[in-house]
Amino acid sequence: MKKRRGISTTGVIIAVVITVATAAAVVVILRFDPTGKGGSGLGEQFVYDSEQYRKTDPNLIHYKELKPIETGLKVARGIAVGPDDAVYVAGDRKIVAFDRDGKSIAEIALGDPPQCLAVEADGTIYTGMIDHVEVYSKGGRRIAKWPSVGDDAIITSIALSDSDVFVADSGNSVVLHYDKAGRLVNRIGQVDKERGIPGLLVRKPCIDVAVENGKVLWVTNPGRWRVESYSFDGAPKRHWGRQSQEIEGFCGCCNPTCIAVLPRLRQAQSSHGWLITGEKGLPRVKICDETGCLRSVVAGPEAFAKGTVGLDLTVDSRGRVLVLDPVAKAVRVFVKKDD
Amino acid sequence: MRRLIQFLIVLTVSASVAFAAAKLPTWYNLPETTTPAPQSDIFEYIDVAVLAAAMALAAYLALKRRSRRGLLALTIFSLLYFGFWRGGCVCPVGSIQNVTLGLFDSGYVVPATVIAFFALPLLFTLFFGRVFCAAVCPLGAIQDVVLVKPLKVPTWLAHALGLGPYVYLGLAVLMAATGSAFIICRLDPFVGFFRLVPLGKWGQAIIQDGSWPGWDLGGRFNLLALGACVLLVSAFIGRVYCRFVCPYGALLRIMSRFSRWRVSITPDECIQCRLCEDACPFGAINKPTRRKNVSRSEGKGRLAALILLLPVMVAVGGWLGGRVSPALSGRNPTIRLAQRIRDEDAGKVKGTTDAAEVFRESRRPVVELYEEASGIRREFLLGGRLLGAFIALVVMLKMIRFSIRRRRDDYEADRADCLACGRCFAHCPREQARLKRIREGK
Amino acid sequence: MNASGTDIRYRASVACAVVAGAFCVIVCAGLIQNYFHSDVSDPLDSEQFVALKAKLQAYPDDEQLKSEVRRMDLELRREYFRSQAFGVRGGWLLLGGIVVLLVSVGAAVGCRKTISAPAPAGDQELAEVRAGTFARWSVAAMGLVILGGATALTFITPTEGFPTAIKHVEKPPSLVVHFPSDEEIGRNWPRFRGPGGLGISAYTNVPANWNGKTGEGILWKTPVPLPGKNSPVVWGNRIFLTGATKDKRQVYCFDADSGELLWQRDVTNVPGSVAKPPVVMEDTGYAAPTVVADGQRAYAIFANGDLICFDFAGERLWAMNLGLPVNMYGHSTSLAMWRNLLLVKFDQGGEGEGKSEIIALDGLTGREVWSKPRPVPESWSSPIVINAGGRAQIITCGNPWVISYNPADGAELWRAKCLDGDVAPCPIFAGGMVFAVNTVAVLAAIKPDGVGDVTKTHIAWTAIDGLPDICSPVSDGKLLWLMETYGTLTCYDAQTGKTVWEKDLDMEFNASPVLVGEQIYLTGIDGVTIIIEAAREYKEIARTDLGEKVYATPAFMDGRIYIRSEKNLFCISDAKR
Amino acid sequence: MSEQKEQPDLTRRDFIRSGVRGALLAGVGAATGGLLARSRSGDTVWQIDPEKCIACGNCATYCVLKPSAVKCVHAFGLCEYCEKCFGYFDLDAPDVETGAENQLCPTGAIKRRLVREPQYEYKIDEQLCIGCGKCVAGCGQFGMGALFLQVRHDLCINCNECAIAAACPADAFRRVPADKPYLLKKKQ
Repeated sequence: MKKRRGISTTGVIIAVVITVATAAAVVVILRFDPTGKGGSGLGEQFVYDSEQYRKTDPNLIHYKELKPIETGLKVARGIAVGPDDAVYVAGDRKIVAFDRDGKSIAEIALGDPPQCLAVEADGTIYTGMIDHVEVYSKGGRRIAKWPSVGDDAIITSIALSDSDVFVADSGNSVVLHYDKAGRLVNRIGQVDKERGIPGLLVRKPCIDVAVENGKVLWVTNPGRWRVESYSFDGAPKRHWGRQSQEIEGFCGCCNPTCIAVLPRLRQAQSSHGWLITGEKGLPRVKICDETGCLRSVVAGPEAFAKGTVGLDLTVDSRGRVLVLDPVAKAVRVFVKKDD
Repeated sequence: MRRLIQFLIVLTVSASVAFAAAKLPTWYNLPETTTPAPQSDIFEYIDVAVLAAAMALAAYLALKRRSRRGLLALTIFSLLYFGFWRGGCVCPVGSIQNVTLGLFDSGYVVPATVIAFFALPLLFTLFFGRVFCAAVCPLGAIQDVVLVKPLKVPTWLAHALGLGPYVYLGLAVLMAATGSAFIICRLDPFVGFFRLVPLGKWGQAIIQDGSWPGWDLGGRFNLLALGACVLLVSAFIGRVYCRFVCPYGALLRIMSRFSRWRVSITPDECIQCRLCEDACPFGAINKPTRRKNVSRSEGKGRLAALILLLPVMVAVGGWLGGRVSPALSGRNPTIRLAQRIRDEDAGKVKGTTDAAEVFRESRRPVVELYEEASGIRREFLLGGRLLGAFIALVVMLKMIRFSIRRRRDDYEADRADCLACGRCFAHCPREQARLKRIREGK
Repeated sequence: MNASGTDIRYRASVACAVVAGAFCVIVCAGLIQNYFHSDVSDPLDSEQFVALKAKLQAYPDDEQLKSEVRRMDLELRREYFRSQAFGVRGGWLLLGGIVVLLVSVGAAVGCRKTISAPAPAGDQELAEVRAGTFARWSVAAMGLVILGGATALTFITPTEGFPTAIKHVEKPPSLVVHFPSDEEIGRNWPRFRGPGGLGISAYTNVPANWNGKTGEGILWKTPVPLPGKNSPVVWGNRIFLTGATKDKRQVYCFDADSGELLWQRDVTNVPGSVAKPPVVMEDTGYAAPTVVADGQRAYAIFANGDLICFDFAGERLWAMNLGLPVNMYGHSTSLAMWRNLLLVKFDQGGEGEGKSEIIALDGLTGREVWSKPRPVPESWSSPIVINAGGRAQIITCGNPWVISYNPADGAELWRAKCLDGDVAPCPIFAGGMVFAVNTVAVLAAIKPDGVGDVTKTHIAWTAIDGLPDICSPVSDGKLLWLMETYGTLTCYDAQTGKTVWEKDLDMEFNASPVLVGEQIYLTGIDGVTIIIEAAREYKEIARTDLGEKVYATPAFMDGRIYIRSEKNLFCISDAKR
Repeated sequence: MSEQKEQPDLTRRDFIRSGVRGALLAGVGAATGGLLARSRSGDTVWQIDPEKCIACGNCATYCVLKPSAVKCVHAFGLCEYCEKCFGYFDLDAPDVETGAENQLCPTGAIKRRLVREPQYEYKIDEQLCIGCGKCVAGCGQFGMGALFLQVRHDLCINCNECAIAAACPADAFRRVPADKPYLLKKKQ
């Protein structure tokens, strides 16, 4: 009680300690960020940064985008061009068709969710379900349902020639060659050391097939970052492509995921064997010539939503590149800038 | 925005598609992902049993045995067991939030052990006073063992700061009831310490597979810093967290006020020797009242005025609480997200946040988010009004209490404030006499 | 009291506490220094290292640079682990120090602890009063602080609300296969000629007198936008009709109580729909086939092969084109349903061309469930679905076969060769017997329990009097009536095939007769309806005139008759408006 | 101030007190009883839903423990054993070999081992992993998503409210039954 009058040193020290500690506690509490507003506070080294690859040199982009066609689908899987440049899109449990101006012209109800489709010149539609192919008349009536390819099958693409149907089975890493009646003729792309076929390698179901000039079959080999061509009897012809995040290569662990053959447009331009390829990871669509040399970028990663997986693309007779964007659920239309 | 989202999987291809994995050589055994099991929930039931036993023991030691030494030993045991072994979770203090959320959200299931942790100390307090605070609560224990030189906090200041627990309790209940946050857990100052020495981790590793996980220490710097500050203060101001912050303490105070039995300073009768006057480091000893010539009419007028003022202040508090509710609702993640989205869309803020980007990627309609947010805002409006009214009520009741002069003839431990720590026993000459009798009796 | 002993202990404790305290301070300082030195947990966040890596990007093949990066990486990591180990060791030392400090301070305080003598009590009463006042004021002040803080908070945080909009509720698709019960079907008029396609009304309380000109007995009258020969179909309070011209096809839904046109939908955007109009006769038109409804959806087919499905709300569910029918009058076979299956009898082409077929589609999705080719050329007769011989059967008429199918899988059950010509009247089923008829052929009574070709075994009798070419027969199981287009009504004994009576009504008929209890309603093209007794003798009960041309068979519901005239849809009811 | 006057006063107070005590007892009993009736004894623990996780890095720094109880785990069944693993190699790695200049993980916590050309096994050294999620982002963006973050329950002390959950921008944390404490990615 005596101490009350004089101020002892201990008292002062204790008062200071208490004040400092209280102030420090308040500061610490204010520095708390329980809601994570301030981010993780980790250094740059801990941040995965792929932004630099998500920008494309504008000089490489020779295409411009027109108004997209909204498909109205919840899940958009495959795209194909039919007679009169009509655009067919498979998704949900139906196929929707649009005329060349993007006007809806037809809707066909399907029993199963389709994965891909191809349309013949007479309007007959071949659509791949997970494990089997169904054929629909132009009017939308089912003409045929081919037997299941097998339990492991994941059909991801169909391509047609005059008398053949090529079905890409990503589940078994093989392209199945059928005739128009649904009889299996051949299996293309299986490992064959003698013929120098390394085999198709896929890590996600994304093998795509395309037919060039009714004679050559093009197949993506995403696990090896390349595209391969085969004659219809299964003999390997050519291949090109390499892994690279740069625009010249195929990015990620498994690309390209889709291809289409660029039709020969003008006499002057030799676009024989030119392919349009689409990738995931860094979603981008580009055109390479017969040697695999980049000729043009149709759309760079900035044109698509981040994480876009499952693009499909096709080209119509006017050379418009039609890209099915599964995130926007729309057909993105790209035309050459000078057109 | 320093760090944008780099990474969003759009499941378009893989959805509903079975896909075979890599074809590996046959000799290769696919490694299993190791998945160490969590602590068995048997431990939780053991914890409940230990809690009950510890409180029973504390009640015995404080009320019957009157042993400060025993209580201290129990305090250290509780600190080791509930603090360092269990990591300070779940404690009764935090369980307030679980129980609140359980009462307001029928979809939230409160585990039985948490309910037991919430209810047992309350029930014990209702019968034996705050024996839980005395020697069982690990938060109290850690402050108790570092209490070196208790200073007297002036009573008026202690009373003013005593509002803290009620405000904190109200806020915590509001946040928990609206499902916004468990703020008590977020601001718990001692978890850092409890987790610094990972007794539980060691024990678990040894029990489960006989391994020794190493001498590593855990705990975050900021948590440790907060804990260190609080401990430093509580070296001089006894149990600063318990008295001026702890929301569970507010509940226990209410219970303790009506407890069946309680700690008494003297074992038999008070001889008014005044030796215990300064014995309590927590300022919980009340002196006897002496009323002789104070005019009661003055006090009566004030009391009447305060009682009349009570409903007015409660209404004002409620109104103000409603006004504050939008600010409080900012702690709710949904509200925060909705505000962010709204401001981004209105161009009020630049860039985006991870949460906003995730929301946009989810393609959930914004209107739905806004509606949900508006709903939560309405809950907060109601909750804020109740909170404001509650705080006003507490303030007014406290003021009314100080205007009523109670008659007290002896030195007594305050019913609400007494933590049953038993420090005052030794100060009482009657107790000394009792001890002597016991010694001699033996 | 051992003062000196206590003193020594006290001093020792204090010394110990001071040493422990100093130790703690030093360790603490070291730890803090270490913490800020190692900075969070990022060993590679060294500027030098980052620069080195960036340089390597520029010269990816520089081996020396690579080894430099590796060396530095190793060094940084070693430093990081060293610092971590330091932190752990320091932590333990600090903990030990704190424990020693606490114990020694506790001991020191314990030594000095004396029960101090209480200070002299001053004016206790005054102190008490003052303490109460102080406490009151401090609590009040704290309350004010809270109040002020809260008020300040209201000013600094925005209270802006959230924009609102009307919530769009998407209805979940129903995946359960649902089809109406026989009882539900019986209460409605779901297809051409009512439940089962037999031309028998379930209700007998229908009006017998009306006048289209004066409006007497007419509850409402609503114009139908496009022409069509199809008959009204009624389910609950909805009436379905179709109308079509050469290049336009529509489906209508009317409200049965008010006659209001609830919705009308253009049939466009059908995949493969042929722009070229089909060849039709004026008798038939472009919308001859009658709609079928199943309580949730209505299905319509048109002369060009467009087949479409709407739900009752008018939402289009699916559509397809079956191909332009090769059919000289125009396609006019009405649709039928069995459970959830929509049955399309699609007879076309000439004899032996093999173009005809019968198709069953899943009503919900339009997916084909089965289809069977039919060995008949084009025909117009609509199929019926019956339960006979312990099984469900689809009965179809063609030239020359009457064929029965299993509706579940399309398997043929039996066939009988008895018809000829352009078959238009529908078959009926009465008294356990299937009756098929066509002009130029016969009226045949066929027992429906056979298998395979039953021509020789199951035809009970045939007759040739008064054979119709458009109107379908009607029978109560005992008697059977045939209505010939030019008004000759023939009554047969259904069991024996004997002609009971014959009556020339001197009117033209396209609509088929309908049996309503003990009476038969006969509606002629000129709009006159004759009501006769369904008895072994001809007896006319009433004759009433709509005043407009009628080609379609009326629909009979509870207390009401719905008649489609050339331009309008009438609801006839005794109940006055 | 006689004894007689005191006596009834005290008993009245005691009476009120025991009344209130009874009321409080009933209140606590009702609340806990109601909750107990609903509570199922099944224990729950915190876990990250890998489908929601965006690998933002908060797990590394918001855990009350240091190092964090969240670590990267590897679902080997999903892994394609790529030679160029995007969880192992830096995006702009100059080469496809194990040199420090190529590695993505800032703490060097991923170990690479040849299985058979061109297949490589990648294993997480959990002693080194701090749960920053950098490899998770790489594998998710370009690979199979076989690397993902999980709460390791030998480390986690199962806070009442997980501090990381409160700070998770993707709302990826949730309580799961303790007998199924992991949400591992599986072959779909």
